[in-house]
Amino acid sequence: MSATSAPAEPAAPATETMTYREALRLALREELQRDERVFVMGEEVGLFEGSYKVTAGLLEEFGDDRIRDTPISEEGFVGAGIGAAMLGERPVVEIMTINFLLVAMDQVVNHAAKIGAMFGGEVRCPLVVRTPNGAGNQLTAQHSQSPDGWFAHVPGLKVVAPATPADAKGLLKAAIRDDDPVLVIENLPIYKEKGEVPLDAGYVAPIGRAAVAREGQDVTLVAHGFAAVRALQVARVLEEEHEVEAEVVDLRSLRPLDMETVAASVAKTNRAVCIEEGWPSYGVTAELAARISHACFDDLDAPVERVGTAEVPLPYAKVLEQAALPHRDRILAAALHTLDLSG
Amino acid sequence: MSATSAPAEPAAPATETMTYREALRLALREELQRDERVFVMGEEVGLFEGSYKVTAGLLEEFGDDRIRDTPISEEGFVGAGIGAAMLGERPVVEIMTINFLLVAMDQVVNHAAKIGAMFGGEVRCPLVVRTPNGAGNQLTAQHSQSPDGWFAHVPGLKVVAPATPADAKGLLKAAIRDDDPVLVIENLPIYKEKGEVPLDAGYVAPIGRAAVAREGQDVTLVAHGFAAVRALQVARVLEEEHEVEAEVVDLRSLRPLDMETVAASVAKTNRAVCIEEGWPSYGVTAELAARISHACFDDLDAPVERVGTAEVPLPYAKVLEQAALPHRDRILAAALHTLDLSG
Amino acid sequence: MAIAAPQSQLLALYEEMLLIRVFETEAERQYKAARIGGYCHLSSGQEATCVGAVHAMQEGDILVTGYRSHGFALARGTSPEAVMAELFGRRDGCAHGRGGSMHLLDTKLGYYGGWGIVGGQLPLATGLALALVRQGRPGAVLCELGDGAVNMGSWHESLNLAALWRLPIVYLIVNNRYGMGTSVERASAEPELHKRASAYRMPGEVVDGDDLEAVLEATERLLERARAEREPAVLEAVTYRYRGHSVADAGLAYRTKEEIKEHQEHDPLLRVAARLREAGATTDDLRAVDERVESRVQAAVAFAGSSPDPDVSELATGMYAVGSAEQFARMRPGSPFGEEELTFDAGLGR
Amino acid sequence: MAIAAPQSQLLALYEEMLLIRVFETEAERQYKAARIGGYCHLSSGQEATCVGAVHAMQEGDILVTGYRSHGFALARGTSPEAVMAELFGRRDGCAHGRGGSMHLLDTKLGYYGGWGIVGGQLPLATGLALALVRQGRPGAVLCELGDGAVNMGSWHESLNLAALWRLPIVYLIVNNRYGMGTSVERASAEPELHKRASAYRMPGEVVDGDDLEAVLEATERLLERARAEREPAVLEAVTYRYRGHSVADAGLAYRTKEEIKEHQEHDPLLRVAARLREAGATTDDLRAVDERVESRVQAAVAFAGSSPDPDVSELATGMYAVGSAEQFARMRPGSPFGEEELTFDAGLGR
Ligand SMILES: Cc1ncc(C[n+]2csc(CCOP(=O)(O)OP(=O)(O)O)c2C)c(N)n1
Ligand SMILES: Cc1ncc(C[n+]2csc(CCOP(=O)(O)OP(=O)(O)O)c2C)c(N)n1
Ligand SMILES: [Mg+2]
Ligand SMILES: [Mg+2]
Repeated sequence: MSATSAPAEPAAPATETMTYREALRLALREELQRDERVFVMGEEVGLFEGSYKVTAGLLEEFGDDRIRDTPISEEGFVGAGIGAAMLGERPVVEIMTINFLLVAMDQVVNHAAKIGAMFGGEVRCPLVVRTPNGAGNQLTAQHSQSPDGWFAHVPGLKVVAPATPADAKGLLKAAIRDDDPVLVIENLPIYKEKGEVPLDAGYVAPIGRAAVAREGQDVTLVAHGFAAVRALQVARVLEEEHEVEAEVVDLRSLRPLDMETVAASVAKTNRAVCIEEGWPSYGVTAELAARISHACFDDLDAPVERVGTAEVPLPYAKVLEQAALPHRDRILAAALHTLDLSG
Repeated sequence: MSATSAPAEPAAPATETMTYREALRLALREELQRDERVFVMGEEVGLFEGSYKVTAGLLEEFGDDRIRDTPISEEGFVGAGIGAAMLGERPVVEIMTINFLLVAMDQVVNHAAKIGAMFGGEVRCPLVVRTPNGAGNQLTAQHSQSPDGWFAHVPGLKVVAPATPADAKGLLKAAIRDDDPVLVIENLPIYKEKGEVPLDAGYVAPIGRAAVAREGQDVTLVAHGFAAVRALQVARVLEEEHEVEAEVVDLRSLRPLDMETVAASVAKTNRAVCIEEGWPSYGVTAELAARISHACFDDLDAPVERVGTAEVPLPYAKVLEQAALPHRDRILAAALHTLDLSG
Repeated sequence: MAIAAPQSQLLALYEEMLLIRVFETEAERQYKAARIGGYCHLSSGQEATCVGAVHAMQEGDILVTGYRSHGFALARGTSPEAVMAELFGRRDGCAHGRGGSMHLLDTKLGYYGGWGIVGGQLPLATGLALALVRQGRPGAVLCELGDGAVNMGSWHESLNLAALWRLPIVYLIVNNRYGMGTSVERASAEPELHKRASAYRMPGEVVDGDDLEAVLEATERLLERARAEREPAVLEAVTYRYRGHSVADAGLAYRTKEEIKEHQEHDPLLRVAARLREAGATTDDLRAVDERVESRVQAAVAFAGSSPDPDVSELATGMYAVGSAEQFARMRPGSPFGEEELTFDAGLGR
Repeated sequence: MAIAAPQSQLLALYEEMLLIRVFETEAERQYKAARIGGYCHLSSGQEATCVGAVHAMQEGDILVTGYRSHGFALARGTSPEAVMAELFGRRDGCAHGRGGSMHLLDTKLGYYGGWGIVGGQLPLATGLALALVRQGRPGAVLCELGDGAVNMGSWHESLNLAALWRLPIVYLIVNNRYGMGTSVERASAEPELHKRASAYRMPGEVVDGDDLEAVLEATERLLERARAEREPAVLEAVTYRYRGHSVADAGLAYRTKEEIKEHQEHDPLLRVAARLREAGATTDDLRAVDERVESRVQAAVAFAGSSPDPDVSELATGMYAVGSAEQFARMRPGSPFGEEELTFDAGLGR
């Protein structure tokens, strides 16, 4: 796979087109090569090459001490990652999907996140947990959640959510190099998305910085992860079919949250629609709408709109699942509504 | 304890003064007497009489089948409650403090909350989980949290949070009689608070209804649980020291959330301060501020303010803990700020 | 020590095993034809365990399983039509199209689901057993789990509670040698899984999961003891998964074709067929079964294909009990865009 | 089979045990004088287990405990000053006043805390052992837990990982007969807790936790095997908690005065004192120890009392690593009221 072999070549191109999945793999390979302390741990990451193939080929290259298959015991091996991190290792723990992080909540929230403050700064926990959220493949209620806001709520954690292959590489590398516990929220539908990725092994994306993924002056669409991809699609439709220039802010990081970029955009467009893959009530878009409404109180020409998954456990039937997801038409309708353009 | 013996007397008074703790105990006694299917389960609820003594005396009265001590296994016995509820029992599971619900998140969120929808309405789960949140007694980082918003975020759950002894009785009884899983969030500092409680065994408080705890026209303070108690104290100070008439909305229920009452109040006062015991970012006040800013877009004279615990794992030292909590002065400052009265 | 079932019963059980095999083969075909989506975990190769264990159940007993549940639902007597319609996500599915392959159920037959979180069904199955006791009902719970689930904390907490409270429940470990790509030896420090029962002073046994009568006998005995003496137990049935972990997995990255072939040589269906022949069944008898099963499965496909999609207006149906709509009625102001009609106007409860 | 420690060492260990007893008595007094707050769990009665187990540790070994940790910190060599100052919530406490009674630590001595969630320390202690192996370090981990923690799922997952990966760790169960008000028999279906190690093919032993030399010998042997052969193990030390679960619990609702008195008759301190006398120690020798300990504890109280409160401007100190303030700098717009100065201006990191 050229992405992973490229760095070896003498005159490697500055960037290369690869999938989000390949970009994550490249980040892991580079960091595993760069730093002996880095190791990967999780269910099926080795012999099976990852349930979503992110770690394909790594066992062969790095061996089973550094690419460590685990039993099905999320609480146990997330905790093992915490302990290893406390002694200076750089564990990268893969949780097959974010739904399975629920059995390890206590280790992530009441252990990893507490270490720095609770012990007065005497110990650190440079742990990375990476896991995909998302729905859309009829995985049903227990396997289709995106509780991203739960983790962003927790002081002591950092939470990033790359929406592009380049950020997948850059943010995962930043997370691995960070001295605090970082949750990297990936996304199932994006794994196959392609994009240009810097091949420079030194490239990292800054934690706490949003990106203006598309410029516009009529309305700001704020989102993270797959919702940011959806927002870009809607922005194109708004331009082509409604002569509306939408600006898209891809948050990239949820804790810290780059409100300066968001507020600057809304101050320009005077309108905002916040989109997330999960349920909006008490979700990520609640925090966004609250902060935008406060920071841009005098700038807003319309209330901040929020779009997310319909507030039901995701049903299996395709027709029901599609109706529930924050799909193009629902985002579009919200945007037109804020712009007073609803038919 | 007169509260629990009173109902036996022929001419029992309509209400009686009792603590929040006693009101919860009265609700449990009445429901245990009313319905054979009701049973209480948790750590130390029996022989030890409850770590916060809510269940004192119940083992003696109802026996160890209905007041069931458990090992320390929250995931196991919360799940056992779910299964029992699926077969029509009415388990009331006590979790010593909400911090320990983290080890049972998967059972509450990915099992109890999913049953109704995931099985197409073929099974129900009339489970009650009751647990206190809160801080202020130097219990430190792992024991001082209020992640109420996490649960309010979950479709399939209902979440209530009584702030008064009367509501403690009324909402716990409503939760036990409800056919869906209900999380009853109590609060450590309130257990000892006294108030008038209806002795009528038929009295229940409606789920999904907020209460206007105090009327006023200058600013609305919105809160739940102990934060509502704090809000009432601040309202008195605002009246006595600043000639400000604050209206206090006690939410009582987080999911469903009674936005009609909140919006009607803010439409009148044109200003709102949302207060919670937990961390505000991605917390309950985020949802409140987002909805108020949207519903009252044309009514608001100032941005909605939010006050909660400082976003750090709670430190042990008294001076640090006090500085972190949403205490009187911080709420007062926020209220005066929205009123442009900050000195 | 397997008790011989009379030939007629054996023939009936054989038909059920064959029904599962043919149903699963058809399910894979329908999945590839995109009429089934999501995760789809097949039981091919595990038929003797499904049928043997479930037939040990009596009226009033309760069944709980993980997500690899087609075989258990069919063995319990849920119609192939209702199961296939659920896989198709149709209104006449046993979960009305809401649950899909992983979340089958049939409460009338005491089947309380079909759960997708590894080990997540153990605590609630234990609670179902507690409810049986509290209600003075004579039944017991049969709770299926996989070999991989034995390493979850929920296993430990559930078995301790069941033993401490003497609950009528039998935990059936379907040891098909792998959890996804991880062999039992790579996952469990004690690979003889049933021995872990001793950590709770609970009896634990192992049985050849491909021997129909052995599974039936052991499960009957343990369920009966659970009912009569409230003695919980662990039964490990050692079998083999022919197909990949799910339809999406080729199933060859972690095992060899030879290994699979070797297991197929003592296929549980062939073993029962041989026993039937010994007992006098003719080729025609068996062919008749083949044909009946074939047509039952085709009827299920036809039924599922003609069952309507769920109505989008019922997106939230069942999420909350009847009467909840009123509790939620005052939540609307400031709602996320379109949330009202998407959630709360859709008939809550049923 | 206890190996006799030379008298001088025994006298030193006796002094440590006495230090713990006197320190705990003083801590309770200070709690009642409201100079200590929060939860405060005392080790009185458990001194032989604390001192015996910790003295089996070598340089490079790692200690992890639950929240009943004063005795372990003192036995490990953390100064009474640093521990008492932590209980007082002062700047010179071993966790700088951030952790309090439950969250003591001393990384220079390999003590990685003091944890408050029952069973929560087991997975991370297991990870510390994994790090020792990855780093090629010769040490082992000693992980303390209570008898009640043995019923948490984290126990099961941690021991399975430790055995599967052959990690150098000894899980020390301090069986003081109760978890709050629940006796071991009411909580564990297998009340002989060490036997649960067999579910992971891990050796498990029980020792009289009130016999200093027996605890020392067993822990030394198991830690050495963990270091040399990477063989993890469970050691159950049976002892008794004299005081309530925490200072807030009278400790009589679930046990009798007589039961407590009976245990106090073979007090671990009296037992060591007797051994010392046999070995020739005089009343004066022992009185000298009493006096030294008394003054050490009083010095600790004086030190703690004079140590300053943490500075409120350092509320968030340590929460995030140095450099994080910059990452959070752009979060301010629309923040909750006062959030900035309360959190992000306070020196992040140190
Ligand atoms: C808590 C949790 N972690 C991970 C998964 C993903 N997962 C689904 S099935 C499976 C393997 C389970 O293997 P086993 O228990 O042996 O059952 P089998 O599939 O062999 O029937 C895994 C890891 C999950 N569903 N739940
Ligand atoms: C997960 C969890 N549940 C409940 C508690 C509350 N709690 C604190 S200590 C304790 C008893 C623990 O007993 P044991 O393990 O025997 O330790 P001991 O206190 O006897 O030293 C309980 C239930 C907790 N801290 N964590
Ligand atoms: Mg398996
Ligand atoms: Mg104990």
